[in-house]
Amino acid sequence: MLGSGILKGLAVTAKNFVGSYHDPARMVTVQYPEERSKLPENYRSFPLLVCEDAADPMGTLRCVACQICEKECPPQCIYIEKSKDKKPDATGKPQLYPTVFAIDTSVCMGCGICAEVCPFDSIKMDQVFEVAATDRFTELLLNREQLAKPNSYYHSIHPTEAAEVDARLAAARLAAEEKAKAAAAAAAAKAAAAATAKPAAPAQPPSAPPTASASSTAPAPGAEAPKSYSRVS
Amino acid sequence: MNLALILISVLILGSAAVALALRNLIHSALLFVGCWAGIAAFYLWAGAEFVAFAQVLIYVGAVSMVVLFAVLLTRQSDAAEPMNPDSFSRFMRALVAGGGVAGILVGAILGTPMDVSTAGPAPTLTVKEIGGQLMGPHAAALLIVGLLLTVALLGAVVIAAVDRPEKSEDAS
Amino acid sequence: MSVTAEAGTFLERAPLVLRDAVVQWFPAPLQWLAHHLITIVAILAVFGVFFAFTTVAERKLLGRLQNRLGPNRAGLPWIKGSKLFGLTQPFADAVKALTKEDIVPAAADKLLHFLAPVLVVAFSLMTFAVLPFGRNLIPVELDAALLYFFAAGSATELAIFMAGWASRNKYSLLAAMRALAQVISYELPLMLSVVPVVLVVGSLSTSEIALAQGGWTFGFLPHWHVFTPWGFFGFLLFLVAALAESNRAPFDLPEAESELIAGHLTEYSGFKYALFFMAEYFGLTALSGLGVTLFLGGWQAPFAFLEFIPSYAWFMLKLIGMIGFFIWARGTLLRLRIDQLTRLAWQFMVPLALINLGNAAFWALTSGWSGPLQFVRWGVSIALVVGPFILLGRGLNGGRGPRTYRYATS
Amino acid sequence: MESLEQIRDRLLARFPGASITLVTNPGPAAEHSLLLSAEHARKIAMFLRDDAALQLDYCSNATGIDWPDKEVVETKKVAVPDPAGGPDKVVEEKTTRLEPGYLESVYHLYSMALRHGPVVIRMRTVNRSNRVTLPSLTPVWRSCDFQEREIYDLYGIVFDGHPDLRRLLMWDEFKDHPMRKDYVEPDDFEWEPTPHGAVLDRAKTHYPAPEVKP
Amino acid sequence: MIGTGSAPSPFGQLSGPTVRKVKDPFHGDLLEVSMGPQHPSTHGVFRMDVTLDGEVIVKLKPVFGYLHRNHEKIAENTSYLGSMPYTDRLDYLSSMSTNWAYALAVEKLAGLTVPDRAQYLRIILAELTRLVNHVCLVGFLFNDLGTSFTPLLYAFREREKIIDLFEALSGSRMMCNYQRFGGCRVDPTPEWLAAASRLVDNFPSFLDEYESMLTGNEIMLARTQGVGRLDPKHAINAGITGPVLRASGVNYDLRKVDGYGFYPRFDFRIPLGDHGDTYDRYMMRILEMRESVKILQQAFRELPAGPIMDPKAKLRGFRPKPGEAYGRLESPKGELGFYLLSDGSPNPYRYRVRPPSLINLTLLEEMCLGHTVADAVVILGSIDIVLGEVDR
Repeated sequence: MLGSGILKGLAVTAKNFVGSYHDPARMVTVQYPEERSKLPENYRSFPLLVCEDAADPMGTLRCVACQICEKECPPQCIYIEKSKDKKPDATGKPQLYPTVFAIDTSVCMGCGICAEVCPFDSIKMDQVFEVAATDRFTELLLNREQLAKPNSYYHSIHPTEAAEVDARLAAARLAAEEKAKAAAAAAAAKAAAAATAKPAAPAQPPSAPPTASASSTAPAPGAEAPKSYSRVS
Repeated sequence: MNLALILISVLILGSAAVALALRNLIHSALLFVGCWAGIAAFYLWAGAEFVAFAQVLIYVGAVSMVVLFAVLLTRQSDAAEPMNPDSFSRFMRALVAGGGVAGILVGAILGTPMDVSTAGPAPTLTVKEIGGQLMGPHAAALLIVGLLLTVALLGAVVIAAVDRPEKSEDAS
Repeated sequence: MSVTAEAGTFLERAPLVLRDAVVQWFPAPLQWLAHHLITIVAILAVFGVFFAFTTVAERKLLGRLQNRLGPNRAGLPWIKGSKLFGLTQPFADAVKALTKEDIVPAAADKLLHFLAPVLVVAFSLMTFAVLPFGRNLIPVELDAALLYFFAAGSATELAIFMAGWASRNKYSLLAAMRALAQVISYELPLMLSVVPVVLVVGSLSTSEIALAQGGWTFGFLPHWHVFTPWGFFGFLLFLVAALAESNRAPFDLPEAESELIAGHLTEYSGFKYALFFMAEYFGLTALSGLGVTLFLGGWQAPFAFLEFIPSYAWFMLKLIGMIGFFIWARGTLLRLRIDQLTRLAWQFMVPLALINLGNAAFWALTSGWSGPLQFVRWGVSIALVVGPFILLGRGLNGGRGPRTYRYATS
Repeated sequence: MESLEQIRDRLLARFPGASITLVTNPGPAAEHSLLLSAEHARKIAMFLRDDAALQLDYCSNATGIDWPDKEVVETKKVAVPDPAGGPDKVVEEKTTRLEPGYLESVYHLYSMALRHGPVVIRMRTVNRSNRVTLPSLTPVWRSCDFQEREIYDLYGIVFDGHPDLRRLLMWDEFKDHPMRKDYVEPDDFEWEPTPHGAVLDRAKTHYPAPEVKP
Repeated sequence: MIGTGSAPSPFGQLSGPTVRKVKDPFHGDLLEVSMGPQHPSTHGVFRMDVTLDGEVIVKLKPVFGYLHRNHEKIAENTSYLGSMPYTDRLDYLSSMSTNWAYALAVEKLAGLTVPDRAQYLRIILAELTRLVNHVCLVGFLFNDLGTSFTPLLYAFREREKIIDLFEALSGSRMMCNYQRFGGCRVDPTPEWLAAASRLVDNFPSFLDEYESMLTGNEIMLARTQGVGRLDPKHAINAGITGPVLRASGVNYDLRKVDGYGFYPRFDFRIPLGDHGDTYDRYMMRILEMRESVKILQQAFRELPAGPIMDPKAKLRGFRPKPGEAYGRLESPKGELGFYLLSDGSPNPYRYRVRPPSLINLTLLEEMCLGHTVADAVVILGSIDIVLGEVDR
């Protein structure tokens, strides 16, 4: 009968009109500034540099300026300048650190590839999205200080991932210490053997710098297994 | 002759005269519409509400549309310069024709006995009585006019309907 | 002159008593002028505010239809952060419209470009003169009130044409032609759907039509025309024609945003655009008012025991109900193409309106029947309505319907 | 579907004048292709479409590829007779040979009727100048219309017989063909804050860059 | 209800595609109108130069290139992995299936294998993308037909739920960058799988409500049936693929023809239309959504455990052996293909995208001839183009 389709249409809109008052599925508006919907844990917006403790961010930066993320970034928006001297990193091994680490957030598209390929878990994806700025050139070019965020903040936004990264780093540190102890014990044994072999020659104990093989933190690029995949299944 | 009548007649005649003088067709068409509205005001002044509203409905509502569409759809050549009478004889013939029509009209107006004296207020007819009159004694006139308009309508449709090949549109 | 105040509850007589009190202040010769001026001011004030809140109601109702909240942020300017559920939104829109720059295209026909919005609002407002808002609250008591209403209504076409032509813009011209084709096509069904009411009541005066719908059978069945078969069907035809006449919902072709940007309003901005917008709503309110008067019993109360509520309140309630339906239709229905729209008018609405006229004539002639004949009367009347509707509907539908689909075998 | 060799033999039998060679694809996908000479290309395409056994009625993809001139360095071991009569020394001789480049258009043909897989045909131009032409296959498969216009726009191969050969993506007044390997970008860049790389240096030559506080 | 579109009307001839050649004085000259690129209903920056005779379209020339970023030149200067986030920007309404198409082509080029769980995840995400895409299309189609956003907002309400799932899994709503060569990047949590299957289970009830509101609507029937008719033979020759082709009755769906991924393990049906007009194209999307729901339900039931990434696959320094490959899959818009040619270096030598949206527009002019401006908008809407993919 002519008009029956139109009446069914009116009935559906009426159902939605009535539904919008009592049925939450039919009222989807979130009043943004006052109410905020919860961001999922995997959400990513712009990168952040993880530093161990908030007090001295530049001192405890995990990044070792290996420039892998700079090469892999599709729009090439990361700019790193290496330091001349070295300082011990989380596992005690002397490493370089970046004097300049700039990300141009007007070019960065938040794809997360830098976080994925970083072997040192030093660059992760942040969840901040209110990043409007007034000046296009300076304020969108974030430098090292603006990017650095403490590990605690990282735990607050990506809890499971942060916990898993910390576990891996702790394991790496333990392995490093044991190897260092084993190396020290071996060196001591060798020294003792040398001492007994020629007691007269003054056994000049090697300055026992932590041997280079202490930690395999800088594996040859590309050879290591992609560890960021076996996330919590 | 009270003030309102003078005002209304000035409106009607003024807008008609200006309409003829203007070169922009659309402006003159709209001025004609003003003239018809003036005539409706005249009926209102005379107390004939029904005729006044009918006048507005038919002339200002519909006939003005027909005039404007005619102006729009016919091709206006932009260079519509005024037609200067090229030969003297043509001017004379135009003068004679115009004078003849004017003479007949004036003769007819003067010939009819018009009782100018203000004999009592005009009888105010209610719409029901007008209806009764139309359906009663003047029924024949009404039907003839109705027939005439229908014929005119059908004629217009036939002219406007451009013959196009009847294509069977499979509606399924 | 309208009737002076007489019996009825205090609320009922309040507006008339007030008006007569004010008129007394003026010297005798000026009294009739004061009388009409007050009426005009009253209409402008009431329906000005009514227009403002119709725009908000439309946006909020559409919002709710679409599972979202309508505007709810506009509060009072001086109180920081006050949110009055968006009630002051229309005044914010008005200020915005006033302060927006009014751009007139260089090639436009300045005079017509300015005159169009003025005329369209003037003619829409003139139609309010004959609507009976209350028991004797009618601005002008005219004998040929309905004819006046349609005369003023049809003059708005002129203004639409002027707007389209004066903007000197390809889109505007195309849209002006469409708008005129639509308004002219629906002038006829609108009037034909009104004629049965005039035939049954026997008068063109709107106040008499409203009076004729008084009284209740068995105390609760009001004598509104909409409860008679020809009246109900006439009301449906009137609704569809009113939708088309005011360029709304399924017939909003002139401003079809998906094809011709804003139709004949493309070249208007600022206050002139707001005027067109206001005129559209005035036209809509006037047509709804007429529909309420003709079919929904004007200011008559639905039940005898509800008589104590003043008559103008009933008129307003029914008016809001009809406008609510218009907004509901706008939120649901798709738009028609221009040729389908004119075909609907000429091949479907006009013949059905004529048949409905015959049906009303049959109804008026057989008003004397009583007892079993009453059922025969209703039966024939309903058959006269439903039969042609189905036949013409099937013809218009061209055998179209939802299809069933096959699935690939391999 | 027959193997590519059978198709080639049938084509050679049917079009004796045409030169059709098989181009092998070394990768694991093993999608080998037929290289057609330009003169007979359209007739062969028409045959591929209308042949009962093949019915390749659907040309899925038309791609342009640019092969620039290649410096081919050949090392040949040449025995040089030792003037002192000793055993002749073997010395490598590097001869650099300039292999002329060409532009290539590749078509992937499928059959919707018989639902069988890609037959890949390729056509190569004579050289890489701006007025190189190839026969257009749009009259055979209408799906090549926009894709050939894009190849003309980005590579510069002029397809003769194409109904409406205009630039598809770049604006009409654009002079160069951007997808060629030797395309040089116009350096009318507004200053971009990208902190490193050639873009920044080239931009700096144009505009004095506002100073960036590190 | 409203008419067959062929009866005479006061404003010029509005019958089917019989275009008047003769120049008779009664009709004025033709009107050149350029619709777009800033036009509210052209789905992005797409321009159509339309020549009108009164209301009827006599000539229609599409113009492209307003959103051209030369995606293929960028891909030639970036590593294989670097191009993956850019493939999200091609058809930004269905990024997951575009990612899969690119990964499929690279796996074919380098001969990689994909573990079972990743194959199932890919099918789940591709079918969820098909739901998102078709719901968007149907919403926009009704917007072109003139409803004031109501069906569009109902459609977007459902789309939001699915897109929130993508955000919870891949990190971004539309730019997912989720697939890798040899598997997927993130393994979904059990809660995610539960939420997804719950959503898929009550999707059909949304479709029923949507269809009851609109499929039988008389104005919808009048505006779309018999409008923009597409002949099957012309469609095949013009390379038109996807729902537009199946609406004309050609049974060609890559999920059945190529049988890529684990699609042969699922039983689902391919709907076919008979008239090839706008109404059939609309119904194709609705019926395909119902089939996708069936596939999703089966996939959620049979999702195996196990690794989501081929252990041998290398993330950086990926250098496929020289050679070429053409991988294609059934994206919601049609056949989306990637033609890759490798010369052994980490960057592809030639990277070509076969855009279904662009090639589906080949016959836009033939479909619009003889119809009115309002119909042209609806026909364009029913073809479902996304300018990111058209202009690349």
